Formats: sequence, C-alpha cells, structure tokens
Amino acid sequence: MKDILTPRERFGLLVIDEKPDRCNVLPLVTSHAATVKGMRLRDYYTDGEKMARAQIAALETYGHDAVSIFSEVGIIAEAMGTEFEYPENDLPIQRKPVLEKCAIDDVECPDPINDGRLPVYMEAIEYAYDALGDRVPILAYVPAPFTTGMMLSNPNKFLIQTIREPEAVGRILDKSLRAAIDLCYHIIDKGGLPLIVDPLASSSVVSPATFRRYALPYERRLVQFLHRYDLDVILHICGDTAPILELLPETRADLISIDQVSLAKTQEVLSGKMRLIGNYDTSKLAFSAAEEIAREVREMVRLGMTTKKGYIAATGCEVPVHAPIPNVMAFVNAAKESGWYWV
Amino acid sequence: MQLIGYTCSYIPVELLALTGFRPYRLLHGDVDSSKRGEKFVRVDACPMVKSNLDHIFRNQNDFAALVGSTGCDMSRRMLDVAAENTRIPVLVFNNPRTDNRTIFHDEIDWLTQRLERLSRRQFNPASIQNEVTKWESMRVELRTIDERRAANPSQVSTASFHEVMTAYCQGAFDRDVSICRERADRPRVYLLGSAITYESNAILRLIEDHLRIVGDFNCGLSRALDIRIQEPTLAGIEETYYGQPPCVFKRPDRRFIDHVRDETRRLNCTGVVAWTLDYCDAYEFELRKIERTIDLPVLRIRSDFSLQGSSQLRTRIEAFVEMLCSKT
Amino acid sequence: MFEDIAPAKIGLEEWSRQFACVSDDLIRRYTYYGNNEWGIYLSPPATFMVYGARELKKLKYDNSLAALRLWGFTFNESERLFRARQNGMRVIATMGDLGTVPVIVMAFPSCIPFYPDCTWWTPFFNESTVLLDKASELGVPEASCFVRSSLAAFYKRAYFPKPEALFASTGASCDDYSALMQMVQDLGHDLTWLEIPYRRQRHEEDDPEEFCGTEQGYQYAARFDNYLANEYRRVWDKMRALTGNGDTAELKRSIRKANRLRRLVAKIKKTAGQASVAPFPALEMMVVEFGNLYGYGDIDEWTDIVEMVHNTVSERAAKGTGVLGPDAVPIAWITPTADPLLLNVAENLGARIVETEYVINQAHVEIDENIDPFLALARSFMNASLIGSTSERVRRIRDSVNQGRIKGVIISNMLGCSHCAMETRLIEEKLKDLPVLSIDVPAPMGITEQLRTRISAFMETLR
Amino acid sequence: MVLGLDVGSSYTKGVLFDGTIVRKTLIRTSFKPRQAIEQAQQELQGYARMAATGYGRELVAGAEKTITEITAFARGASYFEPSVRTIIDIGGQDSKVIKLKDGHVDRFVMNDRCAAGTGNFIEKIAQALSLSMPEFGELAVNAGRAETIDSLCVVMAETEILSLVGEGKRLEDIVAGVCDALVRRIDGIGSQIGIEEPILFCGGGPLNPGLVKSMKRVFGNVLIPADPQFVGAVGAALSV
Repeated sequence: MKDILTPRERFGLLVIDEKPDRCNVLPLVTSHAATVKGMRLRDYYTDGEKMARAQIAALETYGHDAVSIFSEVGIIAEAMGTEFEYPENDLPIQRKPVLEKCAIDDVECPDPINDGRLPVYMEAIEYAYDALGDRVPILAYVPAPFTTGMMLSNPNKFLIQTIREPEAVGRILDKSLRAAIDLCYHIIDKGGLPLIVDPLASSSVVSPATFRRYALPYERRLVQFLHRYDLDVILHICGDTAPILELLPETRADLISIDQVSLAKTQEVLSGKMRLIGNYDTSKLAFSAAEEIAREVREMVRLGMTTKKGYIAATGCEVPVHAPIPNVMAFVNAAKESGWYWV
Repeated sequence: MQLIGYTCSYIPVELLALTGFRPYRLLHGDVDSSKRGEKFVRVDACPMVKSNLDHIFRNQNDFAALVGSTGCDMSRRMLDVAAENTRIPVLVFNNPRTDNRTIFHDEIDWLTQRLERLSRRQFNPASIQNEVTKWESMRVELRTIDERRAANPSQVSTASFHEVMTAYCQGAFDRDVSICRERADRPRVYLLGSAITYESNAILRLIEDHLRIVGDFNCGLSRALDIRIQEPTLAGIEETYYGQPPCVFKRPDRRFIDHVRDETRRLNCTGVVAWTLDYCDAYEFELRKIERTIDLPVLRIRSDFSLQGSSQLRTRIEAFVEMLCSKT
Repeated sequence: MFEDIAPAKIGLEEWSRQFACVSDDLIRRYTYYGNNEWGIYLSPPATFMVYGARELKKLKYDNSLAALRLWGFTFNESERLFRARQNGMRVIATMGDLGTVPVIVMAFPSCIPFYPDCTWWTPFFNESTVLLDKASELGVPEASCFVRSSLAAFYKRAYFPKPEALFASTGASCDDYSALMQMVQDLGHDLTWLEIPYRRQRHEEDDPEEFCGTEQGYQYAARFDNYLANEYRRVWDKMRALTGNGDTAELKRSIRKANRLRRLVAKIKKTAGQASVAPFPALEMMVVEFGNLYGYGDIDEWTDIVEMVHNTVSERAAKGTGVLGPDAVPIAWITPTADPLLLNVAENLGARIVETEYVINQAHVEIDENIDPFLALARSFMNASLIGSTSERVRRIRDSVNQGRIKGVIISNMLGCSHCAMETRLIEEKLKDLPVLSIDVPAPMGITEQLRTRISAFMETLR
Repeated sequence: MVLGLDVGSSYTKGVLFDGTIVRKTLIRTSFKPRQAIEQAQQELQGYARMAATGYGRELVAGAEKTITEITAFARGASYFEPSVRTIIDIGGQDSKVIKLKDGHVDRFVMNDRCAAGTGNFIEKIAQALSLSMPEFGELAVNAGRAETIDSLCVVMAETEILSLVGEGKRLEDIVAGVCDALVRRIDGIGSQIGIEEPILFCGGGPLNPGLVKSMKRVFGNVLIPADPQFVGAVGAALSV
C-alpha cells in the first residue's frame, strides 16, 4: 500500500492521539547514515552539512519517518571541555574528561554556536530542516544531564560520587541541565525537535535507586522545559529498563523509547500512560538474515500497534554503523507493511 | 437590425427575440481577438471571454443590449467589464446552480419585464406563442440534421452542423449554409468541453479528418436542441429552460455526469474528445472526473485557441485514432 | 511582564527568549474551550515552526501577549478540532460561505464550525507543496485557486477531523471553490449545497419599493434576502436533524456573540487606521480580520483575544507608539495575499497598510438583532463584495480610499483566480488617479527578488 | 530487416531491426529533417522495409508505415520492458505520459504548448546558468536537497531561479530543484490519467542523471531501457 501521509503528518496525528495511515517507522538511523552515503565517519560527525546530507540519503534509501541528527552522547560534555579523539572511520572516543582537569565550578556552560562540535549539530539541523522540514520531523538527539554528567567525569569516580558526594553530583547535573536547555533553545530555533537520550541512566549501567535520585529529576526538568514550548517529548533510554518501567511516567515524557526490555511487559505497565517506541534488537539488524528480520519485525509491529496511547516501530537502539543496508530496508518495509491502521 | 447579445444556454432566446432585436450568442474565440481582449482583463481570463469583449467593444453600435447569466463566474463578470467600457445596457440573469425553481421563476419574470421595458413592447400570449413556434420549428429542423449526424453510419459532419448552429446562435435563419452529407465510417466520438466558438470550425474539421463527432455537450453547439418547448407560453418557456440537461456548473454535478454517460452510450461512441479553454477551471474539474469515471478513451485538448492547426494537435488526434483502432 | 515592553516586531528567537519569562500560570490560563485537559493555546511561534510551519522562521511578529494569543489560536486549530472531536463534540465544516453559516452552527450545543478553506494558507506557512501536489494527484487543475489544498486536507484526514456535516456555497460565490467542494462531496462526505444569489445592482428605472440596501450601500431587490434566508433555514433544519435539538433563542445569542466580535474588529481597524503610528503589524491585523471567519471555532476564547488586541491597539494609539516608523507610507491593500510573508515584506519596504479590501466584507457588518434571525443573517451576507458586480466593488474601494490618507494601492492577485483575472484591470482603471501596483503571488516561496524590487520601487515613488 | 526511423524535433533516431537492434544511429535534426533522414538511411543500409514515426514522419519517403510517436513508444516499450504500465517521455518540444493495457495504448496525455513541461525547460535554464547539459546533470545528481521552484511558466521560473542564485543558494540545489519542478509538472500532466507502476522512462531524459534522480524521488521506482532514445524507432520498426 502507498503512504497517504507524509512522515510529518503521521507524527502529528500520533501526538494528538489519532491513528495515522500507518504506524510511524523509525529505525534509529544515526551514524549509520554515513554508511548509506558511503562517507567516512569522521566527515559525518565533524561536518554539519555532510551529516545532514547523509541523513537525507538514508531517508531516500529507506523511506522511514524522521531524520535523526546525532553522532554520540558526548556532544555536550565535549563542548564543556571533555577531550575527544576523532578516528577517521570510527565514532569519537573520549580521551580526557574535563573534570579530571578542573572543578565543575570552573567549567563553563557551552555556547551552541561556537563550542565543540555543537555548531556541526546546528548546521546539520538547519540544513535538514531547510531541505525536508515541511514533510519530515527533524529529530535532534540531546544527551540528558545524567549522561552528560558522567561524560564530564571519570565514570567510575562519578558513580562513587553519587554515593559519597551527592551535593557535588548535584552541581554537575545542574550545570549539565543548563547546557542541555541552552542546546534545546538553539535546536528549536533551527526547527529541530529535541529528543532526549539518557543511555547511561539505563539499568544496565546504574541501579534503579541511582536512576530515581539523579537521572529522573533532571530528565523531568528537561521535559518540563520542552513542555513550556508545548512540544511533545521523546525520551530514549537504551539497554535494560525493566527495573525502572514504573518510574518512567514520572519523567512526564510523552513518548518513551525502549531497548532491551520485553515490549509486552512494557505495554502492561505503560500502555495507557505513554506512547511507546521500540524495540527491535539492533544486534540482529547487524547479523540476522533479512527474511528473519522481516518476520520478527512484523510480529513486533503487530504487538506494538495494540499499545493504547500509540506506537512507533523502531529499533531498540541506534542502527549499528555497519549494519547491512538490505537488513535495515527489510526492517522498514516489514514495519510499513504490517503497520497499517487505515484500511 | 440591432442585436441583443447573450452568453448562456439558460437564457431563453424566445424572450430575447420578442424585443424585436436579433438574438446573438456571444461565442467568439480566436487567437487575435483574444489577445486584443487583454486590454480589458488579465491574461489569465477565459480566452473566449477575452474574444467576446473585443468583439463587443469593436461592434458596440450593433448591440441594443447584452444579457448575461450567472452561469459561470467569468461570463458574469464579462458583462461588468462590458458595462464599464461601453454604453450598452446590460442585464444579468440569476441562474441558480442548485435545484431552485423559485429563483429561476422570479428571474424569468424579471427578465421579461426588463426586456419589455428595453424594447418598449408589451409581450402578450399571442406574441409569445408566435415566437416559440418560430424558434421551435427551427429547432425541429436542426434536430433532423442532428439525427442524421447521430445515425450509424453518420451522415452529417459536426463541422457542417456547426455552421448551421452558428446561424441559429446568431439568429440568422436566412443565412445560406451548406450541409456536408458525407457518410462516414470513422470512429464515433462525443465532443465535450467549454464553448465551441464560431471560429472553431477549423478544429472540428481537423478532428473529423480522422473521427466523426456524432454528438456533443458544451456551452454552445447542440445544447439548444435540448430545448423542446411543449407549451408555447411564458410558463412553458420557463419550464423547458429550467429543466434542460444541466451544465457543468450545477451542483451537485451528478445529473451532468449521468447525462454525458447516457448520451455516449445512446450514440454508440467509442471515444470522447474533450476540448477546454485555458482557465476554464470548472470545466477542467468535471472533465477530469469524467475521464476517471467514464469507460471510454478521452482525447484532451486544452488551449487558448492557438493550438488550432498545430502539428502537435494533429499528432495527438492521430495517436488517438491509432489507440481507438488498436482497442477494437 | 508584557506591560513594560515597548511595541516592536520581533523574530522567532526573540520570541523564544521573551517567552522564557512568561509565567506558568499564564500559559495554563488559555486552554481549548476553557478545558485544561484538552490543550493549551500559548507557545512561542518557534513551536509551530518545529512542527513544520517553515515560513515562521522568516516572519516578524508583534511582541504583545495579544499577538502571541492570536498565533496560538491560529496554529492550534488543527489540534483543537481533533481534541474536540475526541471529546464528543461535533465538528461541522462550513465552506465557501465566509461568515454566516458558522453563526448558525454555533447555536447548537457542542457543535464546532470550522473553515476547511483556511488550509489555503498552509502551503505558504509550511513553504511546502505537499498539499498542492496531492491536490494535483486527485485531479485538480494546477492553475486553480490555492484553496485546492483543502481538498488534499480532506483526503489526508490529518489536518482536521472528518466533519459530521458540511455546508458549501455555490452560485454567485466562486467557481473554483464550488468545483473543489464538489470533489469533496465525491470523497463521500455529507454535504449540503447553499445557493448564493447574485446581488444584481439596482438600475435607475427600477421601482424603488422593491429595493433594499446593505450597510455598505449596495442596493438590490429585496427578494434576494428571502432566497438566502431560506437557504439558512435549510442549514438550521439540517443541524436540527443532526443534533436532535435547535432553539432559536440560542441562535439569537449566537448572533449577539458574532456582533460583539464584529464590533470589536471594526473598532480595531478604525483605531489602527487613524493612529499616528501603526500600532499593530499588517500581518496580525489580517489574522484579526479573518478571525471573523474562523474565530467561531472557539468563539469565547477568540473574542477574548480580540478584546485584548483591541486594548493593546488602543493603548498604543493613545500613547502614539507602534511597530512601524512615523514615515511609513499609508497604502490600501486589495484582495488578501496568499502568502503571509508578503505583508511583512511590504512593511519592511516602507508600507503601512491602513485600508484593506479582503473580499470578506460580509463578515464585518453587524447582524440585525431585531428581525427574524435568518433574514438578518441573509442581509448581513448580502454585503459580500464577490457576489455583486465588479463595478460595485470598485466603487466601494474607491470610497474607502478617498476617506483615508492613502498614497497608493497594492492589488494582490492570484494566477487562475477568476475574479482577479476579471476585476483587476477595472480596479486599476478606476483608481487611475492613485499609484496602483498589481502583483501576483505565484506559489509558496514565490516572493522573489524581482517581486521585492517591484514593491520597493513602488514605495519609492510614493515617498 | 526493417529500418525504424523516429524523426524528432531535436534528434532523428534510426535503428536497423530484425527482432533485435542490429545497428543504430542518432543524428541532430536541427530544423533540417530531410537531411537527417537521408543520412540515417545511408548509415543504416541493408533494410528491406521502412517505417517512420516522430513529428517529421510524413517526410520519410518510401516508409511502408507511419505511426505517431505515442503508438511507437507503446510498441517499443513492450520490446524493452514487456511488463510496463506507464511510459514517460520528456522530449525537447513535447512530453508525454502513455498508459498501456495489454501492450496497447490505453490512455495518453501530452503537455499543452507550454515549455515548462518539456526538456526545453531544462535547456533554457541551463543556458541561463551558463551550464552545459552534462554539467547540469552532474550538478543535479550531487545535490543534497532541491530548492523549490514553483513557477508553472518557464519564463517566470527563469526569474525565480536567477533570484535564488542572487540569494546565494547552492547551484547544485537549484538545478536539482529545476529537475524536480519539471518532474512535478510531468506528474501533474500524468495525474490526469493516473500513473501506474512499472514506469518506463525513455527518450532523451534518462541521459540526464539529475532528471533520473528526480523521477525516482517523485515516482519511486522508474525503469530505464538499455537504449532509451531508440524506443520510438524500435516501435516504428515493430509496426510493420
């Protein structure tokens, strides 16, 4: 069946609780776009125009429902002083956290126009919005304060601090929040819809107690900020989120993107409360055969579509950089085929 | 004799004739006059309206009055422009788009009064009967030609028929017209579209080099033949003109679409030729719909008159014939 | 906080910054139908830009709370309609009528009238051909009026909910409209046609007793009022059949509400036109004027907004402050522009629009509260300039131009629009003693350098 | 052996055909169709029968059969891609969309005189931008996005485009926009009869990679025959 709506119209209906022509299909195609475009990764994440062009190429190849402007979660931390290395054909690697060099009070809130690779981000959003903004939502991924906080520090030290020095952690997170808000301001002014990612708040990394105490309140404040704009907020937490499912509505996010947790179980807990996004296993996307992917995705979508508040067929995490193109195509096509609401 | 110009098939020609002026349907359309008409309206106005304006302006002394209808927006406004640019009196008749007999009745009443005043004549049952009889007998004669055109094989070309209809539309019964009685076994097609103007004969001939138009439905040509006044009174005139097969501007358009489908079936047509003028949007909408719903191939010609005689047009017509032949 | 801000036209980013200071209480105050659960009206223009209205990036806005509410109302229409439908209200489409049928519809409890026709602005606000392309695909000729985007919106079901009933006008209104609405009916909607009679102007020899006149001085046969009143009674009957109720006392109340709104808008236009400095930008003024068509969708909220606009405009006029310099050249604007950006551009190039003829006059006159409501509605509608002769429209334009201190006239045309094609030359001719610029707005993103240059040169000649 | 000639306004195409293409030739017509026809006949000696199509078909003396381009394209298309439902040809003066049913023409539409729906549009714009056609195609295919060009009229589009250049927009995005505008126009023309897949894109258009990209963007999958320019000539040859 041929699409009736544009991705923009489709997303618009979803967020006002109307059933669109078919469910939104959103494999998290981020740096993988460089592979589609046949571009070196370093070009992708250091040049905004290239990032946008790769995203557009991916969209033309797969026909999914949003542009995802993103490379890796260190982007704010880097603009605040954490050092990164840029391998030619790999994602940036964290070298020296800024808090190894100075105290949090000496770290400045970054300026999205000038600092780190934030300008790359800005340029990419602007380019993509200019090219496609009338028909496709331009999602710009913003690391949540907890994740940024951990990227500012030595991760182990940070985790120890959460127990020993909650007040110091609070100051780090406050500053990270301010940085995230500043970034959101600029994203919005360029036409991007901020999508909050908090991978390091996952239960695969921290305990539910740490999540509740440090990650959640800051996620909520970021959500609140975006809600003042009357924007619908997507929150993505990868890895295992089973232990914190009950807590997720407290973030007040409108859409929750999940990864390694059973979709059925998530529905049980969240179906009437939040719109769900997820959650095909990305390692399968890299290693399974296309037919198997198609079969599994169809099953997932059929289940996902029973979610009361609405559902987006997605991958649980970013599509692996080198995932075979036919596999991603199989994902998108299968999800489109089996995701029809209008008959 | 002075003329009384009119613009639409819904205006009773008998009433116009009662004034003593000669009813003259404004159906001009050719490249040059249409270009000249751009003196009065923008380029994107209907090319026939532009031609008519030029014709009116250049022959203003011939016209005793102009009678328009609200049949289509541009032709209604054409009379506004004529009124502002000439001294010819203008009457615009409210022709309802929906099924609204009350308005139609009142407007016939109004038109009659205004025509009486204009001509300083009193219309009476006898004069009305007389006029109806005269026009009706003309139409009877035209219908016999039309029947020969519709016969299978067709005996009269539409190009010929167009000449006779021109005489009728210009109120010139006495004009000598030659009827081509050439029998034709060419593919039978139905002609649809905006007005076929007086100057369209060449294009009809071009079409009929390959095809035979055996019936038509547009703003001019054979529409007058649908007028069959049973009772030669004012009420009879009103009844008949109101009930004629609906034009494309009537809402809803179902009756129009049905009429076209029925006629193409009755006449055993194997195709439809649809001729529209640029900027005649309403007709364009309906034709596209007909194309989607009717079970016959449609040849579309859309133009501002300048297409007439071009090699592209010839290619299109020939390709259409090839297509019709390959289908049967 | 808004009290201390000097009037100005500001961009998207400045609005976002200013909005950061708006209190949460204020944001929560303005909600769809006063219902907190359904949705809020207030957010800075950037929000709508993020959701795809790309032109907003280029526009400049008035910086008052009134303007903010104005935009919030306009851009939340789609969501508001869906929410209303989800909450059991009946959504009724009123098309091509412009100003009257919605007054009848809102006399029925939980019925929401709206104008699908307003989607003609969507391609411009979105800088997008999505809807226009879809319309072509559905078989609409490309040179027809931009209102064709509403057909695409009906087809896509993503811009407003499927209405429970549709009323569409035909007759002396507009051919393109009526052809499009025929296509909407063909999509399977329950559509009722209304016959709009042509307001034939009075001739010298006509018998004076049969004639009546409109507020704006048009003279026509009295029977036309009755035709139209009968059509409105059919709307009433249809609505009664649909809802199972119908109380003429409610209709009178609804007329009073419409009148309150119309009076306010008239006052705003007058105050703004006479002020020494333009107190409110042309674009927002156009939104206010057109609110007399679409404001009925949440009439209480809209009237409250317009009241606030009125206060803002009056205060500024009294203080002699405003959004344009004192040297801005007063001009009249004829026919609404399809592209909102054009009004911004014209202001930037030195124009101040003090008089408008947006072919929606019928929506601006008061409805007589002392006679049969259907007849009163009919009489108000007979003021429409599109349903009469061009000569009358020209005369009215002439009158309004003479009253002001207008230095020039801009006529904004649309390619393929029949009344533009037929009228513009006459208008130009009749206003010969004034400088007139006639421009075309071809399509979304059609404001070319060339068009800017033309307006700019025109403004230079007026100084 | 049959000689199929397609005498177009820009090029005269000839094929020597015996169930497959044996030899072919392409000659600029440049307002001298008779010369071009003669040249083609000389280059492609060895035929026993001859058939012609194209706007200059009547000038081919000795042609056993002359058919219009529409029918010729339909025949030719079923030789190259038998499953085809819609043929799109963007020619120099004319563009056509032809719908097939069981290998026969079911419906067809052509552009109305306006040049905005033809290859001429691109040539005009390329000229205005001082680009050769290969440069134009190369630029368009490498564009990141397409500027929107909305004028339905080639003259107005030219102004619009120059104004985009003035605004400092990227040349490649502008030329991609030009291709998009043309294809959208074709879509508009074709919508009158409803375009169905599979679609065959033939004529000179497929030689412009930018145009191909736009076609794919608008219509999804588009097939391009091995010899896109010779579809008409083959169709003519097949008609005898």
